[in-house]
Amino acid sequence: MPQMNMVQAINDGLRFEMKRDERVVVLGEDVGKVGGVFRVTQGLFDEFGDDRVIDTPLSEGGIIGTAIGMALYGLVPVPEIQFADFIFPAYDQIVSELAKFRYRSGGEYPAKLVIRTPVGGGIRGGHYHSQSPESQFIHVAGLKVVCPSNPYDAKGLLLASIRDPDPVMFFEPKRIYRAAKGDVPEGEYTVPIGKAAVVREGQHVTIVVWGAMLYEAIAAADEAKAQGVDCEIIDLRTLWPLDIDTIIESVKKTGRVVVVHEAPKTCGFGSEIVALINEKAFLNLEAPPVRVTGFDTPFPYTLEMEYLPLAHRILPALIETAHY
Amino acid sequence: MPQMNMVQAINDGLRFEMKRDERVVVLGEDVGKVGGVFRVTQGLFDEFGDDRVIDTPLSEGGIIGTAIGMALYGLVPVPEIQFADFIFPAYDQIVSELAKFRYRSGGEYPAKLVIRTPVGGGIRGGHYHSQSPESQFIHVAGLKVVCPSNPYDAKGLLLASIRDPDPVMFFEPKRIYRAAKGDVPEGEYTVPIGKAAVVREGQHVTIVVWGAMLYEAIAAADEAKAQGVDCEIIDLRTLWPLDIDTIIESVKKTGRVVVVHEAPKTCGFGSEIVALINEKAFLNLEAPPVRVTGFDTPFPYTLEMEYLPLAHRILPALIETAHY
Amino acid sequence: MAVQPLHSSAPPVGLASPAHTSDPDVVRVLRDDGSLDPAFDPHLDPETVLAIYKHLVLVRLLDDRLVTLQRQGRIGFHIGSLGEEAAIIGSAAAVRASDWLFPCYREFGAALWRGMSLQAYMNNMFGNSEDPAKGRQMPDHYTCRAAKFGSISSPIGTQITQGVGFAWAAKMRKDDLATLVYFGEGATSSAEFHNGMNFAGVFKTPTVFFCRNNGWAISVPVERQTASSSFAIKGVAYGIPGIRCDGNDLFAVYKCTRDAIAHAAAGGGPTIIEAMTYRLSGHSTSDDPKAYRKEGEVEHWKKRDPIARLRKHLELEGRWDDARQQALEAEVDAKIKDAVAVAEKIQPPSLESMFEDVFAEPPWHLQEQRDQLLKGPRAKGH
Amino acid sequence: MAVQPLHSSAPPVGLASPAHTSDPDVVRVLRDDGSLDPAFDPHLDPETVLAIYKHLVLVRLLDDRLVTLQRQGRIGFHIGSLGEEAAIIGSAAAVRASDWLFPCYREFGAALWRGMSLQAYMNNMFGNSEDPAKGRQMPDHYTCRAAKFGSISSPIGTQITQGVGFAWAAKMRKDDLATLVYFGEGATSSAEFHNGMNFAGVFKTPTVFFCRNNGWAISVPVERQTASSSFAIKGVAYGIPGIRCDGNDLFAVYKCTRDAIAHAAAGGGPTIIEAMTYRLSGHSTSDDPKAYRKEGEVEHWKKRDPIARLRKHLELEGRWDDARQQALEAEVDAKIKDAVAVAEKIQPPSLESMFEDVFAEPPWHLQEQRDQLLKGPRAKGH
Ligand SMILES: Cc1ncc(C[n+]2csc(CCOP(=O)(O)OP(=O)(O)O)c2C)c(N)n1
Ligand SMILES: Cc1ncc(C[n+]2csc(CCOP(=O)(O)OP(=O)(O)O)c2C)c(N)n1
Ligand SMILES: [Mg+2]
Ligand SMILES: [Mg+2]
Repeated sequence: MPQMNMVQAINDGLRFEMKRDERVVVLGEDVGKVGGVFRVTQGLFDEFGDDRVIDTPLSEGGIIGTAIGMALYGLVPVPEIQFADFIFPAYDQIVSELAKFRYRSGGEYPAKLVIRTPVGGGIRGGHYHSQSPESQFIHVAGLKVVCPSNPYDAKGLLLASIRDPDPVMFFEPKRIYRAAKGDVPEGEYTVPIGKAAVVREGQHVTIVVWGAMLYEAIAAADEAKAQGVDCEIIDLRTLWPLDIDTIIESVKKTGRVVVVHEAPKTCGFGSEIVALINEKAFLNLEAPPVRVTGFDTPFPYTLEMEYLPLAHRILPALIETAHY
Repeated sequence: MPQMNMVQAINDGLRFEMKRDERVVVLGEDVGKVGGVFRVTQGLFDEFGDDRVIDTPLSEGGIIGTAIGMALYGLVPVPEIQFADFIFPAYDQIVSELAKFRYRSGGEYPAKLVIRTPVGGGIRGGHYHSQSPESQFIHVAGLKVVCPSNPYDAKGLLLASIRDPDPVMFFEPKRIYRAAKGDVPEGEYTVPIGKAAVVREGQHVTIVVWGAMLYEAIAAADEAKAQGVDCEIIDLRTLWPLDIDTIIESVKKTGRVVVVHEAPKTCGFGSEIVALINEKAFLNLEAPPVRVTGFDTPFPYTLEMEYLPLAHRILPALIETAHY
Repeated sequence: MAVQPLHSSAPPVGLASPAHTSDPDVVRVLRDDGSLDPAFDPHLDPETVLAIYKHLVLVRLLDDRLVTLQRQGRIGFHIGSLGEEAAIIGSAAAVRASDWLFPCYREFGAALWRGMSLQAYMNNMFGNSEDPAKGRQMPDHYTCRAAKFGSISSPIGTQITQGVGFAWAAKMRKDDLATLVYFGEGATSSAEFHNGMNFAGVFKTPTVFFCRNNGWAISVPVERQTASSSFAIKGVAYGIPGIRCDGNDLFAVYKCTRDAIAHAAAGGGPTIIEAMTYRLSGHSTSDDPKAYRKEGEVEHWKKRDPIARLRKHLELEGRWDDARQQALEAEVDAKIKDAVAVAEKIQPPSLESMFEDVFAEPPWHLQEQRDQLLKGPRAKGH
Repeated sequence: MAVQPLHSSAPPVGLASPAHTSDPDVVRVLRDDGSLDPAFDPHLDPETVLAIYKHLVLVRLLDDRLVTLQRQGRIGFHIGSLGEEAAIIGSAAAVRASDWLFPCYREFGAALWRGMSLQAYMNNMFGNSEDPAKGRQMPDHYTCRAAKFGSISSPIGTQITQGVGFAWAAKMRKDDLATLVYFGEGATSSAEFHNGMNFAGVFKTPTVFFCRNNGWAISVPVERQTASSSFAIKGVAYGIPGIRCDGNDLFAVYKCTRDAIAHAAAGGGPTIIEAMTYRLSGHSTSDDPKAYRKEGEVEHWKKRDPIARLRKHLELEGRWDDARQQALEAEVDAKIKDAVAVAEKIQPPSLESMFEDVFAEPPWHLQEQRDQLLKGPRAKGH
């Protein structure tokens, strides 16, 4: 099986779907000739032509607004937003239109598309090349939200997202675009939307995590193990709809949970996960669910490694939670 | 003391501040001659002229973007967004610029303004005249968020918001614009930002609520009382920064909490409140914190009274939580 | 010597409504005496003109009836087209069967002309279980795919960009269709107008931008929307040809729209049409225009009523008279009464329906929320 | 007879970069032989011209040095102005002391000209504790209120609307100042351009929109940004006069900017200036332009290097030569070296500083998060 990094896996997935289904079109800033600033769409322009791999004017609102129109027509657009930090000029089209189209039209006008965009910090990107806005989309009814942590899931979830009947936000953790490598099957396979992966079984503490922070959680769990704390690690893969069963099953076993995410703590997705665990496993909780997250500040430049919820910040939370 | 409704109290507050401080300017769609579609700015145009009460072109992005520029200059703009549902074209200016200005400029460019906008359902407004987007702003570091439930707080919080050094989102619960009446002092007084109000003391269950739903909580609490359940009701008034002390103090007493809000449940502000209670009062909890909220759907028209977390939906939650 | 700008900012002449139709740049066909200017006569066949006239009358009476229903509290809201009927129906009548409409919110006359049933529309006004929008949106926020008519939403301008994307997709697939995108002049200030026009220009999409310049955006007059000399001229910024027409002149609207559609269909790309008309009613049933506009202005435009002008043309041709008018109104009244009676009797949407169509299939959380609602008590007062 | 549009969409002539400066509509002063066209000569005093030339050289060498520092991994990023120096500094030099600049991200030459210290700028490049942005933003995202220079952020175009609001506020307060707003031609596609231009036109704000048309938006050429015949002509959509100038001609840029500022100061309202120039470097240190543009294009523009052209003028006047050049470069090199050496030694910002300036005073939650971070372990690898 070929070894790929995330960029190659997503590129392979896009190529496969564009070959399989001519309704799939890619559009965005710099996605064409240069293949995107992260080279995720590299080669697609030459292979499929500028009618299906489209460099657009500099307007996220225009990209998403026209992509919605294409979707209404029956195409399956896969627009790229160059950095998730720049998605907000398109926020109105996404939350007021895309998310509500099927509902408000009584089912007459489903608007199917997949919005790809790199998220997360750790690349010295400062305020505007580092953010993780997932909760700002999960709160909005009508959107599915995905965030893979490895090349296999990236391709498998991309195929599933393109074929899913609903609009999908496809968040790509840019910090591990090239760092995360692994076997990726050629051709056809999907990773189901809505199913988390238990990447490590453990008895003492449940870690809920996704994207680039998975590797920090693993590193912290290794350390914790050395200190006698045995962690179960859940990689959500799909953020919404959440695989609540996998989480609750784990929490019922461990009674202790640590949620990790890069986004600011307040009203981050971690708060929803904690609230749901309260609803569904309150009596199983032996310690307060803990959130290890980015701070409630804009994303800093020089101090980004202090800002991110890296292993060194996750570990103490694991130990404390285990011994609570 | 004069009796006023919410509209009159806010109008009075705006007039008072505009007289006191000539840096205060009002701008927005239809805020001038007609005094706003809810008449909140009525009379200000005649009193202060079209240089300080400005009808703008139809562009929320333009309203907020230019208001930020005015704030950088040293004015204190109080832009109105006609309905909170229409704030999203300005979302980028608010979350990427306004919220980050002081921070990213090392303190050189604080951008002080107060964004007024009506929120909430119950006026037969359907998808786009009913929403409550508070959590989409609370998640963004750098914004203060306020939502008064009565005329006294509305004026007092407005004066405090205009004088506060930070940008404030001032959410006005439109369903009670005219229904909520009360004594409002003439002239000067403020209600501090960051302080909740315990509107009713009780022993059994803590209700955390704000805005129009306060009255539903009170109605439900009255019913509950009749059934022997004694509720403490906290009207947050300021959503962020949250008055955590008042909440925790209450939860330590009751051990039980129900959070009520109109916004969709998932990643709504209720989830953050539940998560914080877990952090700070875990051992005091005798029942799982419950959220009674809008559903995870777009805001419906015909069935809006079934969608809203009204007294009839709050009551069972109170009883169940009390007897958990 | 001072540098001369390559263009100077023309004063906004002809922008304010009352001046509109005296502007020489404005395409007109229907003369005050009811005759047609041969220069731009679209040569509509008499049957079509008559059919359109009857439809205009239907729309006018429907508007009137809906306002009454709202006043009576039997429906929650109405946003009408009083005075703008010729602009709306003249343009809808000029497109081909293959073309799609992307509406703003005043175009129910266009939806009905394109084949949406009066009953379906009335069901939306009552938000009942047979409302195409399933009672989820406000009145006048409906949808009709069968009529190739889009989904109406409140946020201003969003349909513009979508209408461009739709046309762009058709062009990619080499399908012979264009989109007709409706919006008011206030919407030209929205980001959507800029995005839609810019993408349409760059990608030469088969899109006709139909701007209803009715003089007002709620209480904001045109001079507060732009300092440009017209709305049509905004096309210059996007390499898109623009044209202005008398929006109360059915033939001028029809002619300009048909030409623009033909231009798009021939691969010529987009056009922006500014139809100069006037909103004779308040913005909606929630608005009282007396607070911000002068009666004189309204009087001026009442004299240019698009339906009266078309009737005069038909009368001049001896094809219309009071008797026919009375018969038509009686017939239409009955139709409307029936539709109202039926719509009022239809059940509200089911509680379950509130949780459908958020996604193709309701995930666990929506099933939970639905079941919780169903087993709980019902709300009063609705 | 087909309806004639009131304007037709001009083909985008002169939009693509190489053709630019042969366009007759484009204001030029500095001739190829180094002499000045008297028609538009701004009559800059010789001392100022010399000072500007020296500054251009500083900026050029600074750019070069920063690229090297990035390649060496000593700074994280740089986005430069290679080839655009005359457009940036010529415009900054033409505004009055009372005027304010709202920058895009290539205008460090303007900030330095306006009085920002080289050291402060270098501290931002290293994100140290004396960076005006306190190490919170990427390199080239600084701020300098003392120089009446705004706060740089990455989202394209946001400064345009803010610069309009700032000028509008000054007008309300009857203060005699204008704003000069910088942006690239790609930014004209953003909603901010539309909003800023529209509000500026309607409210006649004293704003000069300075569009650096450098041919590219990262890998996207101008023809992909717009179908209009120029960027300056977009002013027509907003009732704003527009003008194009040779952006590599210091005198033309200076002349157009000074006239536009005077026009604004006199109450004439906004102007849009399109400075036709070219980005000789990659978009930033992260970009390799070979992937998308032809070398020939670059060669064409290297021949029009704005600094070489100005030097030729000075030489023609006998005010410059190789000796002076060498002396200047040596002096500038030393200055830059010193600034780098100092910046590299300054401590990174404190952990506490990460929690300051989010609000005027840190609320309880930020105090908690700060204290938690301080008592916890430190991160490695930075
Ligand atoms: C984004 C947004 N902002 C504000 C509103 C409120 N609003 C509804 S209609 C309207 C005026 C629209 O004027 P125009 O575009 O001229 O259309 P008209 O009503 O005149 O047909 C406004 C401001 C809205 N619906 N959407
Ligand atoms: C809203 C937004 N979208 C995308 C980007 C990524 N980006 C940074 S610079 C740039 C191109 C800008 O081109 P132009 O406006 O011509 O300025 P130039 O770089 O040529 O000076 C893009 C797409 C961004 N910074 N902000
Ligand atoms: Mg209008
Ligand atoms: Mg450029």
